[in-house]
Amino acid sequence: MAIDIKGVLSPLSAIGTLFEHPKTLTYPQAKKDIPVGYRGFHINNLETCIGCASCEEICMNEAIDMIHPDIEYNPKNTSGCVPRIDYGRCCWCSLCTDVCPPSSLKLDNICTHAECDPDNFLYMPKNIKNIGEDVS
Amino acid sequence: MKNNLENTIKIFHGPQHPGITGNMSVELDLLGETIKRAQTHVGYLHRGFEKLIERRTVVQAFTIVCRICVPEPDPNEENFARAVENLTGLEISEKAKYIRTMVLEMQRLATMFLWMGGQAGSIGLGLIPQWSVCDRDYMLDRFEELTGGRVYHMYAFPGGVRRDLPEGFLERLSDLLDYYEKRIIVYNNTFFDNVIFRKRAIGVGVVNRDDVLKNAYVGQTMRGCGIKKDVRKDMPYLMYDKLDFDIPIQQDGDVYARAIVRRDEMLQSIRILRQIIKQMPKEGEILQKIPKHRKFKLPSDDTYVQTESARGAMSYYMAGDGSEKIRRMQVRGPSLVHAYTLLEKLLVNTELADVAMTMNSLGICPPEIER
Amino acid sequence: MESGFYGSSLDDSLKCKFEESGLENTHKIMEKAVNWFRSRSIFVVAYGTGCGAIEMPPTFTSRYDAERMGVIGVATPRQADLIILSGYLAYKTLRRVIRTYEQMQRPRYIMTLGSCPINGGMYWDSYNTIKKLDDYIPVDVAVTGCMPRPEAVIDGFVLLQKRIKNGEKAGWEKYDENFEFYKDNQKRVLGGHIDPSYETDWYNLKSGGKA
Amino acid sequence: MDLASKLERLSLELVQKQDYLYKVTVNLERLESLLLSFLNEFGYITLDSINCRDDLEDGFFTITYCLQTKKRDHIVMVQTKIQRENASLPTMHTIWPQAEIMEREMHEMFGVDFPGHPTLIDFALEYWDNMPPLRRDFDTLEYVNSMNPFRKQRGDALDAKEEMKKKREAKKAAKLKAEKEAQTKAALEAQNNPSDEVKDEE
Repeated sequence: MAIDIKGVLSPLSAIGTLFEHPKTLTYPQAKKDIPVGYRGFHINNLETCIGCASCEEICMNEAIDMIHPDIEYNPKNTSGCVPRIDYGRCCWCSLCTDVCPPSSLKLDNICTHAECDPDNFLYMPKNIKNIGEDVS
Repeated sequence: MKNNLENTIKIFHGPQHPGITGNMSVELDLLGETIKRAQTHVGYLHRGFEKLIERRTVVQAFTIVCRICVPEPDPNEENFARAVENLTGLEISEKAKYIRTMVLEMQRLATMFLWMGGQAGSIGLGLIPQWSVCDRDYMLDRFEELTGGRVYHMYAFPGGVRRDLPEGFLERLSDLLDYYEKRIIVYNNTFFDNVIFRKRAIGVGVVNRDDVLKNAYVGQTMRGCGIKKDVRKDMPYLMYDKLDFDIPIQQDGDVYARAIVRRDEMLQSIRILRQIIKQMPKEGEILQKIPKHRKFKLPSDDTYVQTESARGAMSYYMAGDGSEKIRRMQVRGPSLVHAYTLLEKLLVNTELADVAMTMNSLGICPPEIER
Repeated sequence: MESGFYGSSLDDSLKCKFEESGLENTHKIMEKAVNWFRSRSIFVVAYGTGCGAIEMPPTFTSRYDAERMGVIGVATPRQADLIILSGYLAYKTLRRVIRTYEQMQRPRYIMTLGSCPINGGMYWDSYNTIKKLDDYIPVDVAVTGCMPRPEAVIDGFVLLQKRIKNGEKAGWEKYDENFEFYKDNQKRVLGGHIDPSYETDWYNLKSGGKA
Repeated sequence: MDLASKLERLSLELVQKQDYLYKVTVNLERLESLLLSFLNEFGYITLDSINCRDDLEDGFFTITYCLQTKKRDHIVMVQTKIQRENASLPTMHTIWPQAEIMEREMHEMFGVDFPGHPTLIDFALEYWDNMPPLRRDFDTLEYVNSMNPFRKQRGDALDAKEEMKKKREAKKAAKLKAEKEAQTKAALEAQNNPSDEVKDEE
């Protein structure tokens, strides 16, 4: 029975990686920067939202509800409603942002949300003018 | 056959089992350690995709198709987009074709790394999954930049792709390919040449060469038996007829041969990606202008498209009926035949310990069997 | 149902003994210590019920390395503290999940990934998936996303650890208290084709008694 | 193409659909013999898939067999139509083993019967007692609503179109009111009797 010398010795080359820099991301402490354009959670600029419900119409998951906002919004808003998204339905396909006529609805690169109560996943999009700039 | 089943015990391999390639189960009749009969059970992941797609318009259905196979969503998107383009007669620009080809090859690499983790993990090599899943993650980082999604990209839209390349993307991809080339040498040393893997894999799960063509086995199962067929070469789509690559084959038809074919395909994918990076047009439309963005009307006609995924040919049958909705879309993934016709045959008279390894090497992906 | 020492708190008889000997503070400290240890060693059985199974390998391998936080995967439900249900559940899977969950030792926790177990998700109109998982088994932590990134999964772990450390009421206690409610829901949706509960005396099944 | 002339002898027409895709339509009686001659005479040894489409309006299922040669460089779709009621097809599992599982799936999803098929058992569904789900007259949303409640927190959702209409009407009313008020004011200035006018307005 021939011994496969190469097959025994070559896996030992893995020992060399002991001296490499670790590749682990220490997540809760150090966050990985997520690129601009990542399809994370929704943001909506209430100054330009026209309440047209295009997003509600295109969403195949019926994740979007139009409701009255409790803060000030665009006076030209035709229906007086703004979208609210059910994160028990959303699939982050970003079709709603593609069809938004004034491009007020966008996706941010914040994307983690854990909750104990499954009833708390109705998400009011943050009122943000541009990514990185908070209005409310 | 029935006489053999005397004194056997029944073991359910799955659905909750670390060695199974997804949420499915194999019912095994064991005599000692030897399998006397194997039966596949699926349905744990059935969502009724084909029903859901019938209820949605083309644009809405586009977001759902990538969920059909979780480890590699892009061949599904490509198939869907190409089927809609065939039906409506849309032509896509050269740049969009190049980008789609690039995405498909990137996805192939990412899937291969995940497969390597599963294959090594199934025989107890704990180090390789730690590495290869991490290496796959670097490709997912590139996907994040390009498409905005980590696993589900929803990128290949009928008529092109949804976004243009970000700035400096091709350079970063090129750097990653350099890294991968170095890594594959490391994997070669630690995994493919490893005496443990060779002893476990050589001569196990041998596919009969005569059955391959008739029973519609595809992908590495076919190429591991020495049959040189690849949809990318035989029925070229997108840019594959302008790219230079080989089809790696092996003759033995066992688990090891399939692993070596996969390793060689990774090298070929890197080669294709390098050519794409060189040839990528700078200018060009990425998404064809469709008169009304939300209204795609499919004629009452049908079509059948095939794409080479990382596990073999994946085909879609699509029919329209003159409205915005799709009359019928049927998915035929490579796993359907592999998980039933082939696996039930291959497992007989093998050992219990080889089940996970054989399943991994056939590239079985349960969500695409039952949709 | 007796929770014993392995429940969320030290068991009552032990508490009485401590109180008799005037050591309430020791008891409290011990309880805190147990909760702390428990939160730092979560054994996970990752049941890939859906798409989310694809984000399990990155979470548990070297890139995100959940083992840093004392979270480690195990093979069988009997060794596990936490079951991760990653994604939508078909009816056929729900039967197996209930069985798996009932095999786990107390304390046991459930974490769900993705939007689908919360309110149907993408498959809200599918004829073969569950829409509200917390009707059938108690969910401790739900992580949204489609699929949730490994970061989000780790956030879920952090939240769960916090809950365990604070000694909050966990899902398994709710399951024991409202056992009938959950069983009724399960029977309603699974149409009676359901395994007997795990507490059943399997050897005397025909005489139909509970153990 | 060679195949076209061969099929012409059988008085069948070969239609080219795409670059690598051809289609033959045949009626049910000749299906089995045609598939056999595809396998034995024309060299189409691979059965890639069997697809079924429900044409509810016309009352039949359209079945498509996709065949490939040894070279696998093109696909031929052999298409036939069967009645929706008591649908039945000849089984192909003796010729192509993979047809067994495809037919089992079709039996479950569409209710097509295959006489002589050995394992027409459950494929993906378990304890299913409704109509075969992929038939188009099966309403999945209705089924879901009868089985599974959704979350109730979303009850406050508004119909945006109604709201738009309401807002438009409110705007119109406001405009009218403003006009009328302006008129009243003018009238007020003209006459010196304000209180009666306002009451009339209301």
